[in-house]
Parts: sequence; C-alpha cells; structure tokens
Amino acid sequence: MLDKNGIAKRIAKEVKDGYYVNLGIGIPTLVANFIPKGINVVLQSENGLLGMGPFPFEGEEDPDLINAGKQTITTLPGSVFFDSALSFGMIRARKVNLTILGAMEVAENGDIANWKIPGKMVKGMGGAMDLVASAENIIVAMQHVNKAGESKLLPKCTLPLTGIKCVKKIVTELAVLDILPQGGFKLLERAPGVSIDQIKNATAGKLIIEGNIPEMEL
Amino acid sequence: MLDKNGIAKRIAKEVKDGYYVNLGIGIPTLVANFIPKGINVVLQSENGLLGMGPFPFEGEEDPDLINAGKQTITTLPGSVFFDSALSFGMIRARKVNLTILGAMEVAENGDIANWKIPGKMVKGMGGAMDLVASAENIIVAMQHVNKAGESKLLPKCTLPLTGIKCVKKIVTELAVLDILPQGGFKLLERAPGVSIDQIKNATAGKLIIEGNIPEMEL
Amino acid sequence: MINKSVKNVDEAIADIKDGMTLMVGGFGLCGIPENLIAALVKKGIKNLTCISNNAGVDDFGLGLLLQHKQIKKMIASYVGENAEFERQLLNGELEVELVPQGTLATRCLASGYGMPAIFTPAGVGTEVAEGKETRKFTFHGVEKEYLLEHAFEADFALVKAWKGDTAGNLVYNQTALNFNHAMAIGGKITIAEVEELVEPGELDPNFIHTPGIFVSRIFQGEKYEKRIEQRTVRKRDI
Amino acid sequence: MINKSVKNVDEAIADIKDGMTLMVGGFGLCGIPENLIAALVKKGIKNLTCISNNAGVDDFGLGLLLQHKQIKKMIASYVGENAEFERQLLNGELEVELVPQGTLATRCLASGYGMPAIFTPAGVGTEVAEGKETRKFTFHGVEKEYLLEHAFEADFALVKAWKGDTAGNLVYNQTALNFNHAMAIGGKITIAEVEELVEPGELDPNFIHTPGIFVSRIFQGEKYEKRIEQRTVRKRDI
Repeated sequence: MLDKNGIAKRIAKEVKDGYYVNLGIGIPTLVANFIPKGINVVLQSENGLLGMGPFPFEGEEDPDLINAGKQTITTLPGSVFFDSALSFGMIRARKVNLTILGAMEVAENGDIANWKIPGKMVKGMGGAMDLVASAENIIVAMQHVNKAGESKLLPKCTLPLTGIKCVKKIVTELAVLDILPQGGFKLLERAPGVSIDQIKNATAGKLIIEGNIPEMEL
Repeated sequence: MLDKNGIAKRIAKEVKDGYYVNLGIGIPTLVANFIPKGINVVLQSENGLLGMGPFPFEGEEDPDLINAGKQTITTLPGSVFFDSALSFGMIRARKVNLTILGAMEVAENGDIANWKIPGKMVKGMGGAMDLVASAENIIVAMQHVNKAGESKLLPKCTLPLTGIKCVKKIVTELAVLDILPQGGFKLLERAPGVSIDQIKNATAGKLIIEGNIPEMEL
Repeated sequence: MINKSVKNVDEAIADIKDGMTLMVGGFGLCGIPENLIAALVKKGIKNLTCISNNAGVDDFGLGLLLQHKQIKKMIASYVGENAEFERQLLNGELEVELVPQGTLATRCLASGYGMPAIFTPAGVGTEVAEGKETRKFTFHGVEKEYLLEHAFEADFALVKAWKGDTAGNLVYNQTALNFNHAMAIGGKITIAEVEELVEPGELDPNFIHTPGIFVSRIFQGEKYEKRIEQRTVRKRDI
Repeated sequence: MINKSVKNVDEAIADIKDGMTLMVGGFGLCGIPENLIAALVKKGIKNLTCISNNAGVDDFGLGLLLQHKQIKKMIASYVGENAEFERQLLNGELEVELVPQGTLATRCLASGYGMPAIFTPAGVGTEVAEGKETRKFTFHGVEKEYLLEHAFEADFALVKAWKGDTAGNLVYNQTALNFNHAMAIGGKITIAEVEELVEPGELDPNFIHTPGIFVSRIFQGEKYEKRIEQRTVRKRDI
C-alpha cells in the first residue's frame, strides 16, 4: 500500500519530457518532488505562472508570488507571468499537456466530483471545472476509499459533478487504473504488497481485470 | 467652400477634452493638426498604439513604429503599445470616444459605404467595419459630391455597406450636418460663402433645414 | 495625455453607491486593492454585489466587507478560508454564485473586449450548466459541448497594480497580476490603486499590461500590508 | 524549461506542406516574419491558405508568395498596395476572403483562448454578414446585433518577435506587436522567428507578451530588412 508520497512518486512516472503540467492541491503538489532530473517539465499555476519553482528559502517569501494554492513559491529561469484570463485560455486551448488533481469520487465513465458536498461544504470549484473540461490528459490522485471506508471508484458519482467523462487514469494507494473509453476501471498495476482481492473490495464501480496484473515499479 | 484642411479644422472643434479618438486615413488624419493646445486627447491607432505622436524627424523613422495607415510616426510620454486583438477590444467596448473617417456614400439613415466598389476596387475594409459597428460617436469627413459630381449624401447607399445606422455627423466642404435618429440630414452650418441652395443641390438624401443656418466658425 | 489621477481613495470611490456591482481584483490576498476595500468599509456602502475570485479571509480582503455585512451577493470561484462567509451563507444572509475560475476571468475579459458572451466547456454536464444554453462546436477535429456564458456587467472595477502613470497605464508585479487585468478592462468605470504612481513616459510603452484607456481613476495607495495566506518555505542547506 | 529552439528556418518549416493553412503575423510590412516567408518561397510550398491582415507589397512580405503563385486563398482585412494581388484576384487565380480587422484578430485570439466562436458587431447588415448567424445581446443597457464568428483553425502560425528565449517566451517591439501575439497563441503549431534569441531567465518574467507554452519552435532570424511602406517625416526646425 502506498502513502501519499508513494502515490505522487508513481504519478511522476506519467510525466513525460516536454510536458506542461498543472498540479492540483494536495497529493498532486507532491508530484513535483519526484520528477526525474532529465525530464524537462514546466509547471503551470493557474493564477498566472508558467515555470513554478520550489518554495522560497525562509525569509525570502514574496506576497506577490504565490501559486494557485496560495502558497509562497519561487520562479525559475524562463518563467513567465500572465493574467488569469490568458491562463485559462491556454488551459482551454489544450496547451497544458497533463492535469493531475484530487477527487472525492470518480465514476467508471470518467465523471469526477471534487468540489462540493451538499449541506456540508461550499468552498467552490476554483479552476477545477475549467481544467477537467479542457485537459486531454487527466490523472486523478486520491485514496481508493473515503474515511468512512466507502469506495471512491463508483458506477456513478453521487456528489455534484466537476466534469463529465474526462478522467483517463487514477492512481490510489492500492492501484493504477485506466478508465476505458467504453467505461470501466481497467486495473493496470497493484501497489506493492496489495492483492487483487483488496482492490476488488475497494472498487464499487466496474473493475476490469485482464491477464496478469504486475506490481508497480517505483 | 472648405478645402481638406478646412474640413479637418472644423471637425477638430468636435474633439473634446479627455477624448480618445480614432482617425481614419485621409482628411481625418489632418484633424490632429488642428486640435487646440488646451484640449487633451489621445489618438488611437488600431494597429496597436494609444498616444500617437507626430511624424518622426527625417532620419528617425522606425520601421517598428507605424500607424494604421502604415506611416512612420512617433510616440508621446504615456503612450502604450498593445496587440491587435486588444486594440479592437477597446474599440468594441466603446472606450474610444470618437471615430472620424472618410466615406464614399452616407445614407440619410446613417448607413455608410467606404470599402468597396464592385468590379473596380477590392482593397478591403481594414478596421472600418469594426469601428463603425462599435463607436458611439462617428463623424464622417468627406466631399459632398464625388468626382462625377454626384451627391454622396443619399437616400440609400448604392455601394456595399460598411456599417448600418451608425453615422452621427458629417462635415463636408459645404456643410456640417447631423443625421437624425429618425433619419434625414439636418443642416447645422454652412461653410463660409456657401448658400443653402448649393447644399440643397449637392444633397440627394432628405435634407432638413430649420430656422436660420449659420456660417461655421473656424 | 489625459490625466486620470485623483487625490485620494475617498475621491476615487465618491460615487460608489449602495446596491452596486463591483469587480474586485486579486487572487486570495495577493494583489487585492487594499486601500479601496478599506475605504468601502469606512464609508459603509451596503448591499454590494462583488465579483471576485475569492472572498478574502475573516479579517482581511473582502472578508472585511463581509464582517460588516456590506455584501449582498458574492460571485466567486473559491470561498474556502473564511468562516464568517460560511456562517452568512448557511444562515441565508448572503447570496452566492459559484463560477468556474476560468469562466469568471473570461467573463470579465469579455466585457473589456466588447464581447457580450463567450463559449466555454467548463461546467458542461454539472450544476453550473443548469438553465444555460449549450452548443456543440468542432475545433481542430474535436467535437465538444460548450456553455454560453455572458460577460459581466459591473458598475465599477477596483484593481490593484504595482506601478501606474497618471494616464492610467498599469503594470502588475508577478502573480499579483491575476484577475486585475481582466477586471481593469472589464469594468464600466475602473479605479486603480497603485504602489507607485509615476508621470507619463516613465513606464516603458512596450511593457504595459493594461492600457490607460481602460482606467478612469488612479491613485497611489498607502500602507500596503500584503498579507501572506500560506507561508510555505524550505530550509536552507547549511 | 523546455527547449523550443531549432537550428534554422529550414528545420523550423520542415513539416509545412502544400495546401496547409497558415497564420502570418505583421501589419503591412511591420513585424512580418521575413525569414519564414523567404523560406516558404525558397521551398516552393504551394496552395497555401494565408490568414494575415495584409498581403504584403508586390516584392516583399506575402507579396513574394503571391509572385510565385504559392497562395491559393488569402484571408485578410486590407489588400491594397499590391498590383499582383489585384491581377490574380481579377483573373480568378486567387480566392480572397475579406474579414474586418478586429474580427480577424479576435478569431486568431479565440483559438488561443480555446473559444470556438465569438460574437462581434462588426459587419452586421453588410455583405460580411451574409449566411452568418446573428444574435441580439443587451450589454450595459444597449441592445445590439452581433455576428457569430468562428475561431480560425490554422495548421501553423508564423510570427516575428523582437526577443525570445529558448523556452519560447516572446517579446515584441512597439507596433511590430500587432497581430503577432494573437496569431502566436492561435496557431496549432507556432513558429517564432526573433531578432535576438536569449537564454531562459534573460527576459523579465513580468513583461513577456506571449508565454512560451504557445510557441513550438523558435529561431533567430537573419538579415532583417524591415522595409518601411510609407516613410512620413517632418522637417527639423533649424
């Protein structure tokens, strides 16, 4: 079973040289720490930055330099600032190659819910709806089950949707799964030490298992 | 009767302090020469400049600094460059207070034709269609009659239109006329030495003459 | 040049009235018009509709207007980080319209570009699309459904820039640019507060983010607090 | 950073093929991609559809492609100043679609903003509107009719910038900016030629016109002629 860093580490393998990547809040943010040296990627922060660098050294925080999670950050040589409208322009125009974000629920048809729990939480969708509606390549990083032990990989989302038929891949503490164009979670890899049965038990939606399912390499 | 500079001089009186103004090619360009010192106006050139200055001194021409007529120009303190899309954005958003342009024909309902003579001339509309479709305040600077001696102030345009019901005022070598919301050329002023009959003879569209028509003051 | 400078923030907001709609720049607490917000609080203008990406925190940014119950309706993309907001919302004291962040920015931008409506795929198939017109377009071979979203109509846009000149030209610093440009061009009347107000000619005309034609009033703000919402740092290697 | 630099113009245009659609930046002869146009002429690529505000003059700019009959269709707002153009048009050798200048710029921009279509009042009631969908919108109390205009789909955008870095970030000089930014963001594949190619970090990240994400290839051009179309000057007072 993977911890948060393990999930991030596995997702980092999906990041290809030359990619522009948007990382959501939470586990996705950790992915940046595991991108191998030789792989050139540019991180987009939708509040208006391409080329997000690491956190600043203590004492060097700049209130005018934050990421979409409102964290103080730094730039890199070749970074560029732009306004929010152009930022979502490049997202809609599919110039961002990969979007990695968290989710509360994912359905077997690729629907995703991650912005609202009716009666409980009303924080808003931020940029998530724009990202999932436009990105060609969306990976969800999340726990396989919620705190109540219920599967988050469902036949159909129960929470208000963020986007429809958009998620392509899911990485959880248990497994890597693709969502097939015709629907269904296709199991690709097991986390180290995790059995097929564990994954079956944690997946409420249609799980497709074909042939031997290897353990993931990290 | 006015010459081109006279027409420009009369139009300059319509330019108010604090206006952003777009000047078309030809007579409108000359208007800039007659704006009184105390009147602060900013000239917009739709290829991407606010704050157009005079022509450069000989030897100081810069190929990267031209106006919409492709003439070498200069900037002024406070000038700003922007891209063509934002330039027409500010035009559509009605931030430009006054547009002055030439015309081949104007109709008594405010229609204007100035971009095409079928079978003869196909230069294109450039920015004129955008300007006339958006500007709140359009003054046409032109000769009252064409080279064949035919009136250019018509009941209806015969040439392909540039825009509909948009011209508010016309200044010619003979007269200043408003176009009324309900239609018709309302005569406001005569050019020095020009008689009402001369204007009547040169105006094919509905001419409205009420009360005494003063000679224009220049 | 046309001089857009006003004496101070009070003169700048003199004609903002109860019940008006305001665009307010900034992302979180980054790049917010601190002086203008403080002046609205001081003047006690009420029943405002605020279009802003966030609602500030409890005791800063738009949170100050919420504290004093001056906001009737909030149009935003993300309103976490604000307990008073949540309280007013759950008590029905506050109307809220949540809008995807890109849609929010583009609806401001559309106003500045004189485009009455735009098409965006954000929110298709979700509750955001309820009651809205959708339409399919094929672009570069991909057919997709889009929502028709209308440009925002705001009486005023309140923005914060880094530097500005008296002709109204604005320059922003780093990610404090965020929504400020789209709102500066999108407001019917735009008021800009700047950290440094300079004379025309001092800003490089090649590198101005918002041309002065979009700005109606400009003044130099005071005592910028520039609060940091999430101070994240790394340790120096010793 | 991702390195977008290519060795030279020939590498840059290696996959531009007969029959493709190109956006070509510039206004008149100002800010045109001289090296890219020359390379297209040299390579003899034919049946091109060119989206460009103008068609150059007889012996420069896109006029060179016209001279060699490489352009099948021209989409432009203004095509005066070009006798060869007029000859080909009147002889039926050249298709022409005339588009209002603002519509042209905005249809390029729309591509870069991922908006499949936009609304503009330009051309309503004229022959430009023939066969097009119109729609009324009320904005700030004014009801007006607008045309629905589609974003341009171009295989390549060819643009010219002043400076650029190898990450593809572009900066333009003065009015040579014109259509280059809207096209740089609007092309499916964007090729930028620059007067000066620098390393990442040499351009101020606050003041970049076109972010590198929109640019696929970049190279430093050679021997810029920068011809002036209308040399207008005033005399010095002595």
